[in-house]
Amino acid sequence: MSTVSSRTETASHADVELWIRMYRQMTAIRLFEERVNELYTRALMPGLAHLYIGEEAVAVGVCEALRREDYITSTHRGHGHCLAKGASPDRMFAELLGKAAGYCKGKGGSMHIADPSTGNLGANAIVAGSVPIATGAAFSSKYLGNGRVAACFFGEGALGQGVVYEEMNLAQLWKLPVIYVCENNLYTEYTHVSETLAGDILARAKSVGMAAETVDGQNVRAVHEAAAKLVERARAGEGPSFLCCNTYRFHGHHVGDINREYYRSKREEQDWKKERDPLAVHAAWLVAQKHADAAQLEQIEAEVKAEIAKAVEFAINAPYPNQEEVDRDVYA
Amino acid sequence: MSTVSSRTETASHADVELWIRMYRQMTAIRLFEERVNELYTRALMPGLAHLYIGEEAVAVGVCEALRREDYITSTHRGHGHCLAKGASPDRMFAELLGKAAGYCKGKGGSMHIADPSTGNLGANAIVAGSVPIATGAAFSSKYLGNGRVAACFFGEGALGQGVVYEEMNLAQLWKLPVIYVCENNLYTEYTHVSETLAGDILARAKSVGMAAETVDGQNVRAVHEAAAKLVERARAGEGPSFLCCNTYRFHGHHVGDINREYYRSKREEQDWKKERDPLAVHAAWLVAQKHADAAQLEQIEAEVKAEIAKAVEFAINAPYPNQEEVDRDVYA
Amino acid sequence: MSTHEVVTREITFAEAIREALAEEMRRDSRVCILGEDVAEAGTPFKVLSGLVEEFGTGRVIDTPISEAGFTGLGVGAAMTGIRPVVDIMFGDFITLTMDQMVNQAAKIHYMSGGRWKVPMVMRTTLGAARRSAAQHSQSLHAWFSHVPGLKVVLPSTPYDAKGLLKEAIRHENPVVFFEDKMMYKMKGPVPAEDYTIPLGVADVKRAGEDITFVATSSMVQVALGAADLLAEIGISAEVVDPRTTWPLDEQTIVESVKKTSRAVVLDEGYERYGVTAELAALIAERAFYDLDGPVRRMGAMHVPIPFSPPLEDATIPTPQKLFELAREMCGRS
Amino acid sequence: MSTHEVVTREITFAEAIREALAEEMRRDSRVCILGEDVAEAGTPFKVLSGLVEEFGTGRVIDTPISEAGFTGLGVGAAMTGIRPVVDIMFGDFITLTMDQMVNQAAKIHYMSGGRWKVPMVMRTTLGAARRSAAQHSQSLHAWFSHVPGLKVVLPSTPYDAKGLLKEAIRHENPVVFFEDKMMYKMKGPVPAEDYTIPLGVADVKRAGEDITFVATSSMVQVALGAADLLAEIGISAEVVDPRTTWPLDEQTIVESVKKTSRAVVLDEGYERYGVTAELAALIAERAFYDLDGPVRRMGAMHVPIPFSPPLEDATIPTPQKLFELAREMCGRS
Ligand SMILES: Cc1ncc(C[n+]2csc(CCOP(=O)(O)OP(=O)(O)O)c2C)c(N)n1
Ligand SMILES: Cc1ncc(C[n+]2csc(CCOP(=O)(O)OP(=O)(O)O)c2C)c(N)n1
Ligand SMILES: [Mg+2]
Ligand SMILES: [Mg+2]
Repeated sequence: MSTVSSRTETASHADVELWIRMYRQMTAIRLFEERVNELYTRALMPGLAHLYIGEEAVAVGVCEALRREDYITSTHRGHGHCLAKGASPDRMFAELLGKAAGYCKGKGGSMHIADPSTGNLGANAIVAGSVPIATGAAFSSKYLGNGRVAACFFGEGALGQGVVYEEMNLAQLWKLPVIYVCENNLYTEYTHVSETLAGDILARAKSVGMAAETVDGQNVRAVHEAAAKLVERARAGEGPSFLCCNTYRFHGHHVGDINREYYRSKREEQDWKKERDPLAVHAAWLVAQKHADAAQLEQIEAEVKAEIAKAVEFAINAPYPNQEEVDRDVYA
Repeated sequence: MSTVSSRTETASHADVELWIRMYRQMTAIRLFEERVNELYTRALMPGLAHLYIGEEAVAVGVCEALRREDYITSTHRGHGHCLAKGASPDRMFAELLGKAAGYCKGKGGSMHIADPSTGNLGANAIVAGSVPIATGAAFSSKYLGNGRVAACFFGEGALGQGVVYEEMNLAQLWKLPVIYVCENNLYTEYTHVSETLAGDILARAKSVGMAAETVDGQNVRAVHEAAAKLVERARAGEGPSFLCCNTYRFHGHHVGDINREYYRSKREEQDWKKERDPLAVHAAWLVAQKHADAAQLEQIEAEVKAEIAKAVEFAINAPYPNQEEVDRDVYA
Repeated sequence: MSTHEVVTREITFAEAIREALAEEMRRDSRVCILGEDVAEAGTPFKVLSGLVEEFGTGRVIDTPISEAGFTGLGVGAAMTGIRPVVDIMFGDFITLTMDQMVNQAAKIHYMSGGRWKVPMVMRTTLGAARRSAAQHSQSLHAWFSHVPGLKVVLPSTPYDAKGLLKEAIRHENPVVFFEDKMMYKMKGPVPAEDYTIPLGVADVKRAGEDITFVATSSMVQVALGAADLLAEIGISAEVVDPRTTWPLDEQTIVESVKKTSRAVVLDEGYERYGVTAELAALIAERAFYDLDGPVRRMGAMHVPIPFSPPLEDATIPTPQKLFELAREMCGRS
Repeated sequence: MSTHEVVTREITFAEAIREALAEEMRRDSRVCILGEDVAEAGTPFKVLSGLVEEFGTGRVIDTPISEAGFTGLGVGAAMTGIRPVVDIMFGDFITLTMDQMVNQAAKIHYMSGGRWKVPMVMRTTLGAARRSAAQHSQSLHAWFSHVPGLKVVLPSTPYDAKGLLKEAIRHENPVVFFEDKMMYKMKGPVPAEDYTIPLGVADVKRAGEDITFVATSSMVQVALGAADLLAEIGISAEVVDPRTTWPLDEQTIVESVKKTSRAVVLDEGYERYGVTAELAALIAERAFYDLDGPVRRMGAMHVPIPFSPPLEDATIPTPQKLFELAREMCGRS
């Protein structure tokens, strides 16, 4: 595991700004997802959604290491990635509610949000479905020489899919600027990772000769530092890498997954929430290091809350797409 | 690489019999394939065929470590596996010529020969196509507790296919009695392995925690010894394993691949043929160790040649299937 | 209506599936289930709840997210003495299993000259309307129906689901079994006794005189709904459910249309190059001289299924739309 | 016959494909080729010979045997500024790419509300008769034709091959391009000048009065062969080649049948739930009142393609079989 270097003493203004920004971004994801859950509970959201609560440090740590024009691909659990890469909550909520103002005109929904303006190639409802796409984006970057990097988020469950190994082999053969970010939250739906993955996760990447490391996915600075190094490497033409982030989803597999004791204990959940909440971990560190005080963090929370509330309001009041939209955008 | 233990001094009668039988089997494959090439050249064989010449020690070394009721799965380059597992040349030639007396009534042809009576689940024209099938056979063996083992042959090219990694993960998770035999002959059709595989072959198996080793695929005793150990392991319930056999195909990718210099040098081919012909290597050893003399080996060759000639004759004279056969066997 | 007499209880479609599996697993120890979250979770649809408790994790087996991997493993297992029932959670994921099902399972019996066989079942789902968007809403059964060597089952009632699934499990060939996700909670009469329904026998779900609706799976309910509406205006519609797209009971379909002289074919897959095309072509050929007018087709609109509710709803046939079409075809518009 | 005037040379189908690629690669540096043995080997069919020499291994790229992998990579590359032409050696291997093509390539434009697009081409093959047996002989284009978001091209002449491939490469949507392996050596006139053929425009390959053959790809030659035989007995057959199954030029097909009042549809895929079903259903619906008798279908026999030559030959439509069918349909049997 990488450890976070202690730059406390010499923290620059830019560092502090980054750390505060990361706190704000994680807060935005947390509050966004809480409202998603509420929209579901109030039967205002069509379908289901997979909440990112508990895993915020991964998306934020990685995306803060990227430039706006860099690419990401995302998963069914994709709101966090989308926000972290810079999307606005209002158009995201609109998408989740199937409204015309959504990022995809309401045609994609929670599992397919995409946004070219922030380099988000899209969430994907096929487990591992976005792994080839991220690799292809990295192929383009290299082919066009435009210096962009692609970060590919996926759950540890995606390691069950063969195409991941095909892509890692291709990326390594061709030295493509892609970072495979494995969010190991210990479960694929309702099944523990020990029942679905044999051997060692990192060894799978290393077997093709790829640089690979594990990081504490609940520590946003640790994630960020590891990601920044790998992004730099990729941008310098040194090829792909694999970053395994150990994390945990605090809620159910999706908003409707309420009774979970048949697959994991309440105790386990409580331990993670109490000991390893990425927001709490980072907040405590910021305060301890005197980069922020409690009031400042509360202020951030209040600002974000207001923004999210406005975004929800916008989405609820936004109109559905016209019926004629149904057969538009099938072909470009 | 495993090395062959030197049991010369203490060689039992059974050992010597085995070594001689392995020589006979390799000779049968060699002569069989030479006749296949000739049938193609004389335009007596429909379609194409992929010759196993140069790789005989792999099939023979592995199959001599199996029981008749054990399973194998095979590839487009499958005649060697089929013969080594105990099929008769006459029905094989008949299949290659599309005759009713063929193992598959002429419906399968070279790339699909299968034979339940020797546990041959079939050659497969989809690269890596038989890897799941072998794994499934091993699943059955474990489920039914019948003690059978499955050996799964594939070329190193199959490592490009994701499904191989899915199967290795499943086999290791469930401790299935399957041995993945990778025939690394350095080429996938017309492309060198260095262009298609990144990293290390064995590491790919080891990454799921699987036992894995490499062996000199031109030395039939080395292959056999390694395979016997892995088969024993599998039969004892200790799970799957991976055996990488370094080998070389002496001829083209298929019978029509004549001019090969654009992808590999004549020199390379000659070196392999001269230094590392599995028949020559084994014959020399048998003679040096006084397990056989030249006359005995010539005698074997003559016997096999006569058998093969009869088999070809049989196949040429055999009738094609009746037209009514065309829509039979679609459903059981 | 089905021709069976012994109707004792009402159970849901999901229960019918579960009963079929439980009974066949009790009857034959070689039957096992492989799939994602099939054991303790009993699938996300809870269709398999309780099975792992009775049969254990040795027979109700959770897999990694490896659709190609465990389907292919199922093929090899079926060849060697097991009768696996492979569970593909969403029909959209059959994309990942096409090589295993089409190049392997479907062809092995034939390629081996009849020497190996592949007695496996793939259970999967179809159907839109769950607000699940384009990658979780497809009805792709036309692909498998196109492939010789496979059989394809599309039950539309709990009764059919149970009888057809039991038959599929006992069958010697690879069978793909498509369940409409929206139908799991639908109730219907199912006998407690053991029964099976042969593959390739259509069922006339409602008898009628004026127009024939040939409808599969979820679309049977749409057809029955439209038939009710039509009855109110004095039009008598016959609803024929082929139950299996392959083998296809051509005779029952063609005879119905010869009687009514009008036909609409309905299927939740895309119309284009889909099941409605085959059914329409069949009827147009074999009932040519009895048809009053062209056979009409209703299927999913030719677009990826949209997420937004008003858009998604526009892509699926409804009883009302069918009612209007049929009324027009019967000269009553 | 094609409507172009400038016909200067005879080249083979394979040369036409190669020229199309070379010209588009010269015109647009974003066009590249990904596939197995495409570079120095120029594919096993030698269709791409010479391209790597001109464009280098940076643009004509040998891949591992990872059909899903490099197809999916192509999707991502197409979204981000490259125009990849992905080469799937045998059409049978599209089984491995279905998720990439159907769940990703076909849907991304729609799912993103029109914000991303996927301008890629998949080139692959179809057709039996090469004694290659069941896993190397299929014609599976009906699957892709069923899927909204994809376009599907089936050229039948060197002229069409070149013009349609150039169009496909310039196109903003994912296009699947099926080449009949048996046609690579067929020669035909192709202008030296730059030209493209729009997708969705059928071509009347031979004009006639008495019967319409709607035929795709390899089956166009079968139809033309039968038309020659029929001409000898005074029957005039029109041969319509849709050239793309999606978009489908319904009007040209329907108008031809309205004129001749008889139709046979031919396609080398399986008849059942295949391209012939769609074409027959279309004609039966839209030319209903002009048809003299039922539309007839000819496709591959519904069996895995056998290896043995006499069996394989029995599975494929031939000019003779079509001739006999047409003669009977025209009342001359
Ligand atoms: C190909 C495919 N198979 C199955 C599913 C159903 N499914 C959705 S999410 C999920 C679990 C994914 O687990 P993981 O990749 O670890 O991501 P997490 O949900 O833990 O973030 C499954 C099985 C799917 N969407 N796609
Ligand atoms: C899925 C698939 N892709 C491509 C091919 C075409 N093909 C046949 S053999 C071959 C090379 C196989 O190489 P390898 O696995 O190393 O076996 P070898 O021929 O060297 O024995 C290829 C690409 C195929 N048959 N199946
Ligand atoms: Mg997970
Ligand atoms: Mg090889």
